[in-house]
Amino acid sequence: MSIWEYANPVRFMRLSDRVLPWLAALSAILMLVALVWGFFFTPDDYRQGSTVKIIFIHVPSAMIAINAWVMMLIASLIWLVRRHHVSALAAKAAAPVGAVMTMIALVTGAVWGEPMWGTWWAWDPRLTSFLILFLFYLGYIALWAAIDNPDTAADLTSVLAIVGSVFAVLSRYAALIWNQGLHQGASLSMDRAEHVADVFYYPLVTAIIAFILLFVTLVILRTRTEIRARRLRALLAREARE
Amino acid sequence: MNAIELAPYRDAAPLEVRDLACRRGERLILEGVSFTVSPGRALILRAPNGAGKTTLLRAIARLTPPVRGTVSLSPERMTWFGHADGVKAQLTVAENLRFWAAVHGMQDITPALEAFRLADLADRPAAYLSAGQRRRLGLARLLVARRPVWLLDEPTVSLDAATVATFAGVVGAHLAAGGLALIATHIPLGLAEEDVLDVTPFRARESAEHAHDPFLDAGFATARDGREEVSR
Amino acid sequence: MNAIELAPYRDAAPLEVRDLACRRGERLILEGVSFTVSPGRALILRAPNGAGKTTLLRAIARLTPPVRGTVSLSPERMTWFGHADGVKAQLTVAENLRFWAAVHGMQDITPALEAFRLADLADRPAAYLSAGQRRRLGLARLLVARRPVWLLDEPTVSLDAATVATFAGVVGAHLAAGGLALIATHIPLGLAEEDVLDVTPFRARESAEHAHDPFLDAGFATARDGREEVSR
Amino acid sequence: MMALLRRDLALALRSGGGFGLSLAFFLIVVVFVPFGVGPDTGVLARIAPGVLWIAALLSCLLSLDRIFQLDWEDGSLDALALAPLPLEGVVAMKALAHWLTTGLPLTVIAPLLGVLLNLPGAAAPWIFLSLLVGTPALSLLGAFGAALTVGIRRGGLLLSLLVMPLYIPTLIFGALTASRAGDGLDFFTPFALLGGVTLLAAALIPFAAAAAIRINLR
Amino acid sequence: MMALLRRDLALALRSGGGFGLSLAFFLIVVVFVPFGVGPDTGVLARIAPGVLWIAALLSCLLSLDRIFQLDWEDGSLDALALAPLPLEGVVAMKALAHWLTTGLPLTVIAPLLGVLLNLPGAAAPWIFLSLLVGTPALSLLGAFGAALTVGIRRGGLLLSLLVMPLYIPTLIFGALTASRAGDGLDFFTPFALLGGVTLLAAALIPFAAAAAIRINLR
Amino acid sequence: MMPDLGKYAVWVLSAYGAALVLIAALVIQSIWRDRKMARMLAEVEMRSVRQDGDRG
Ligand code: HEM
Ligand SMILES: Nc1ncnc2c1ncn2[C@@H]1O[C@H](COP(=O)(O)OP(=O)(O)OP(=O)(O)O)[C@@H](O)[C@H]1O
Ligand SMILES: Nc1ncnc2c1ncn2[C@@H]1O[C@H](COP(=O)(O)OP(=O)(O)OP(=O)(O)O)[C@@H](O)[C@H]1O
Ligand SMILES: [Mg+2]
Ligand SMILES: [Mg+2]
Repeated sequence: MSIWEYANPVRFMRLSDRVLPWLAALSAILMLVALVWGFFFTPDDYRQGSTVKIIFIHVPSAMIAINAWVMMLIASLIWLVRRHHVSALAAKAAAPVGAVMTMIALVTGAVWGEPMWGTWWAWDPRLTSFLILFLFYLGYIALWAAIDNPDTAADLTSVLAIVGSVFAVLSRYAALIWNQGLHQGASLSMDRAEHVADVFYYPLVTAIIAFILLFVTLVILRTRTEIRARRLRALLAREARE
Repeated sequence: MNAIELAPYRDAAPLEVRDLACRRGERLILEGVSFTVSPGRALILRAPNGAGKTTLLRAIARLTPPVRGTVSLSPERMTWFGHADGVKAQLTVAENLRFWAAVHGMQDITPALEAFRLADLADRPAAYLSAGQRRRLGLARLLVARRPVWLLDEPTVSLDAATVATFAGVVGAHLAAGGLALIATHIPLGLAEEDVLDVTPFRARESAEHAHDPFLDAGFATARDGREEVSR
Repeated sequence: MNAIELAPYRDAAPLEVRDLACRRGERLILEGVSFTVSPGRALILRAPNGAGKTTLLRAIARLTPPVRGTVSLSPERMTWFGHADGVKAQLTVAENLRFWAAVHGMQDITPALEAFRLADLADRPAAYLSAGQRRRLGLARLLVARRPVWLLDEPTVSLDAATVATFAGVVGAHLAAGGLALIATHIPLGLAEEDVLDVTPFRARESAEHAHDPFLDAGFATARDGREEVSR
Repeated sequence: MMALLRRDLALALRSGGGFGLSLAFFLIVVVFVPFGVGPDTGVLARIAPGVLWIAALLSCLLSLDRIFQLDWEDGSLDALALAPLPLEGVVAMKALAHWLTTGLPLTVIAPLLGVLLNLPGAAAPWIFLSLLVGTPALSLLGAFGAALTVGIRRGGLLLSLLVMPLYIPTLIFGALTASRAGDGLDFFTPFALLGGVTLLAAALIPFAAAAAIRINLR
Repeated sequence: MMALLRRDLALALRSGGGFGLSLAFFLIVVVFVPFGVGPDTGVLARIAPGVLWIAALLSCLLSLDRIFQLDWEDGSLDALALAPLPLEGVVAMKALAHWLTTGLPLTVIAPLLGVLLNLPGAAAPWIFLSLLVGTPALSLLGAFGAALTVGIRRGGLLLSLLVMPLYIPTLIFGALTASRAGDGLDFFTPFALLGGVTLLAAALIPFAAAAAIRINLR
Repeated sequence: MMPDLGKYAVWVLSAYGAALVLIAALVIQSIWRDRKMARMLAEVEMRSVRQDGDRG
C-alpha cells in the first residue's frame, strides 16, 4: 500500500482520529513545560534583562510562520500533481495557523523592540519580510474565501502559492538590499561560538518542538474540519437533488 | 433574404460523443450521453430549463472538462456561441467582426455582414444596437470563424421571426458545406437536416454522482461509528 | 402547474398613450404612437428587431422621458422588466426576491416563488441558476411589486415551452385581477385577452427627427450669411 | 429603505468586495509607503498623518464604482427608479452602506496602522476622530461621482478623476487636524471645517446625485 | 495575436478607461501628496521618488480588473479559449496592451510630475528609466492577479490584495534606483535586480495566468 | 514564585499575554469550528441514514 492511500479522506479521518488526542496532549504538555521553563527558570540576559524570555515565543512562532508557508507550498504541489483532496485541504487548514503564528512573531517582536531598540516598529529586513509574509497569508486566505467551488479554489490557491513563494523570496532579498537591519542573527547556528548560552538554548529547543507539535495538531484538526465541511456540502447537495 | 452559400469545409468528420458525463460547479448534471452527428446534420438539444443543455455544450467544447467520456473532435474545430455573445459595446459592428475574423485568420467580413443583414449598421457602435441587432452581430462571428462544428446555445434569443428564418438559412448553408451543428434551443428552427435529442433522460442518477466524490464515500459513516466504539 | 390567483388591484384605470414620440440616444425612433389599454387587457408589441419596442416601453415608463406626447398613468403604477433582469448573482433566490418585496412594502414571497416554480431553488445562490431559471427569478419580481401596469420587454427569452405557459398563466391572473400589461415579444404567448400592436408604422420620419434639434435650425444659415456680409 | 441598506451590506460582504478587503487595501497602501520612501523613521513620522488620510481616501475611491454601476448594469437601477422609494433616499442609503463597509472600518484601524509609520502618539486619537468625521463626506461625494458616471461602462478611472478634486477640502482639513494635534498645535479650526464639509455634503449630495441618476437612465 | 492587441488598445482608448485617465489618476495622486503631508519642500524632495513609484503602482492597480473581467462577462473569453491562439499568448498580449495604455504613459510623464514634488534633477532620468524597466512587471503581475480573480464578480479589491505583495520587490528596487541616483549613490544593483524581476515575471507569469484562466473557465 | 522581571516586566508580560491570547484564540476557534462542523454533519448524516433505510 502506498503512502498516498493515507491521502484518501476516509483513511485520513480514521487515522487522524486515533492519533489526534495523543498529539494534542503531547503538544499541550510540552508547551506548558517549555513556557514555564522559559518564563520561570531562566536567568536574565546581561544586556537584554528579562526581555530575553520573549525569545521562547518569538523564535518558535517565527520559525513556524515560515515553515507553514513551505508546507502549504508542498501540499499545493501535491494537489496539482496528484489531486489528493486531503493535501489541498491541509494547505487550506494551515493558512490561518501560519497567519496567526506570523502575527505572534510580529507582536512579540514589536513588544521586544520597544525596550531594546526604542521603537515598536522599524523597517528592518527581517521584520519587513514578515510583514510581507503576513500579506501573502491574507491574500491566500481571501482567495480561498472568495471562490465557492472548492476544487477551483484549491487549484487557484495552489497557483497563487507557487507564484507567491517565488515573489516572497524575491521580497526577502529586496528588503535586505533596501535596508541594513537591527535584527539579531541566527542564534541556533551550528557555530557554537555564536550560540546563545545553554541556559537559553535547551528551553528554546523545547519550545520549538512544542510549537511544531502544536502546529501539526492544529493542522490535522483543521484539516478534519475542512473534510467534514466538504462532506457536509456534498451531502446537502445530494439531498437538494432529491 | 437571399440564400447564402459557404465554401465547403475541408476536413469533414463526424462528431462522436461517447458516454459523456458532465458537471457544473460541483454537481454532476448529465451522464451517459452518447450520440453521433455526421457532417451535414444538425442536432437540436431540447429539454426544459435547467436540464443541462448549456452544461453539455460546454463539456463538448471542453470549456468545462467532462468528468468522463470522449468527444471525437478537438475543440480547435469548434466555434462556441453562448448566452453571452462577446460583443463589445464600444466597438462598431464592423470592428467587432473584424477582430474575430483576424483571430481566426480571415480577412473578409462582408459576407458575414451581409448574411446577417448588418451591412447598413456596419459603422454603428454596438452600444447603439437593439437587442436583436446585437444578437445578429454575435451570430455573425460564426461565419468568420470558419470552423466545421458549431455549438450554439439558444442562438435565436431576441430574434424576430424573419431573422430566425435568415439564421436558419445560414445554418442550412453551413450544413450544406459539410459542417455540423449542435443547437440548444426552445424555439423550433425548422431545418431540413435536423435531428432532435432530448437530454432529460441523461440526468445524472444520484448514485452516479456519488461514485466520483471522495467526500460521499460510505467509509465516512463507518469511520464515525468506529470512533463511537472507541469512546464508549 | 396549478392556476394562480391574484388579489384584485384597487385602482384600475386604463393606460392611454397619446401621440407619443420617443428617442434613443440622439435619434428619434418613433412618433405619433397612440393607443389605449384597458384594465384586464394585454397589448402585445410586435415588430421586427430594431423597430423601437424597447424604446417605446422605456418612454412609457418615463425611464427615457418622451420627446412629445402624453401617457395617462404615472410611473409609480408600473413595473418595468427589461432585457437585464436585476438578479444579483451573489444573493440566493429568496434573498433576491425578498429584497424587491421589501422595496415594494410586501412581506410574503412564497406565492411568487410558487407561481414560478422556484420554491425548490429558494436557497440557491442565483449564480448557480441556468439561464431559464434565472429568468424565472427575474419575472417573479413582477408578483412582489403588486403594480397594476406591467411593462415587459421580451419576458420569455430563454424560457422553455412549459414555462412560457406558466408565465402566460401568471399574466392571465394579473389581467383577471384588473391589471394590464404591455409586452414586447417575438414569441406568441397565446393569451385570451391580448391585442396586438405593430409599431413599425410609427417609425419616425426623417423630417420629424430634424424638427426638434435646435442645431438644425434654418437660422444658422442666415447667421452665417450675415457674418459673411459683415466680413465682406 | 432598510431593505436596500441590508441588501447592499449583504452584497458588499458576499462579493468579497466589502469590509475586510477595503481594510486590506488600506493596510497595503500604508505598508507601501516605507518601501517607496525608505525606512527612515523620522521622515515616516513626519508624513504619517498625511499618508493615513491619503490611504483612506484611495481605499474609498477604489470601491466607489460598486455603488451604482452594478445595479445599473443588471437593470436593478431601472427597477429602483420606478419603485416607491425616493431616489434621494436610495442615494443616501447607498452612501451609508458604502461608509459602513469602507470608511468606518478604516477609521477604526487607522490608529493601529499608524504604528507602522511611527505616527506620534499624540496624533493617534485625532487620526481616529478626523477620519470618523471626514470619511462620511468621502462616501457621499463618491456616491455623487458614481451617479455621474453610472452607465459609462467601466468608468472607474473617470470616476476617480471627477471625485478627487471634490475630496481635496476633506483631505486638507483632515490631515491638518491630525498633524497639528500630533505637533501639539491648535487644531480646532480645521476640525470644525472638516465637520462642516461633511454636513454640507450630507445636505447637498443626495439631491445632486439623484438628479444625475435620473439623467443617466434616459 | 496582433488583432487582439489592437482590439484591446481600441477598447482601452474608447471606454474612457485607458491612457488619459490613468495619467490623470497618476497626476492626482501626486497632487494629493502635498495636501496630505504639507508643503515643506525638503520633505517633499526626500519622498518624491517613492511617491512617484507608489503613484504609478496604484494607477496600474486601478485598471487591472479591465484586463480579463470584461471579456469574461460578455463571453469573449470563452470564445478566445477556443480560438486558434495559445492562451499564454492571449495573456501576454493583454498584459502588453495594459502596459501600453498604463505603464508607458506614466513612465513618460513621471519626470515632469516630479517637478511638483521638488524631485532632485539628478533623479529625474532614473525615475524614467526605472519606471520603463519596472512597469512591465506591474502589468504582468497584474494580469496574473486578474486571471486568478476573473469570474469573481467585482473582485477588484481582492485583486489588489493578491497583487500588492507581488509588487513589493519591483517597488523596492525601482524606488531605490531612483532615490539612490538622486543622492549620487550607487544604484546599479537595484537597477539590475529590477530588470531581473521584470524578466522573471515575463518568463513565468503568462503560463501561470493562462493556467488560472483555464481553471476559472470551467 | 513570580520571577523578578525588573524594569521590563510590562514588556515581557504583555508579550507572553498577547501570544497566549492569540494561541488560545486559534485553538479555541479551531476546536469550536470542528465541533460545529461535526455536529452539523452528524445531523445530516443521521437524516441520510434514515432515508437510506426508508429506501430499503
Ligand atoms: C516585529 C518585530 C520582529 C519580527 C517580525 C521578528 C522576526 C524574527 C524572525 C523571522 C526570526 C527568525 C527565526 C528563525 O529563522 O530562526 C527572529 C529571531 C529572533 N528575533 Fe526577532 N523579530 C522581531 C523583533 C525582534 C526584536 C525586537 C528582538 C530583540 C531585540 C528580536 C530578537 C530575536 C532573536 C534573539 C531571534 C533569534 C535569532 C535566531 O535564532 O535566528 N526580534 N525574529
Ligand atoms: N443609444 C442609441 N442611440 C441611437 N440609436 C439607438 C440606440 N439604442 C438603440 N438604437 C436604435 O434604435 C432602434 C430601436 O431600438 P429598440 O431597442 O427600441 O428596438 P427593439 O424594437 O426593442 O428591437 P429588438 O427586438 O431587437 O429588441 C434600433 O434601430 C437601434 O439600432
Ligand atoms: N455553478 C453551478 N453550480 C451548481 N449547479 C449549477 C451551476 N450552474 C448551473 N447549475 C445547475 O445545473 C443545471 C443545468 O444547468 P444548465 O445551464 O446546463 O441548464 P440548461 O439546460 O442550459 O437550461 P436553460 O434552458 O435554462 O438555459 C441547472 O439545474 C442549474 O440550476
Ligand atoms: Mg442554458
Ligand atoms: Mg428590444
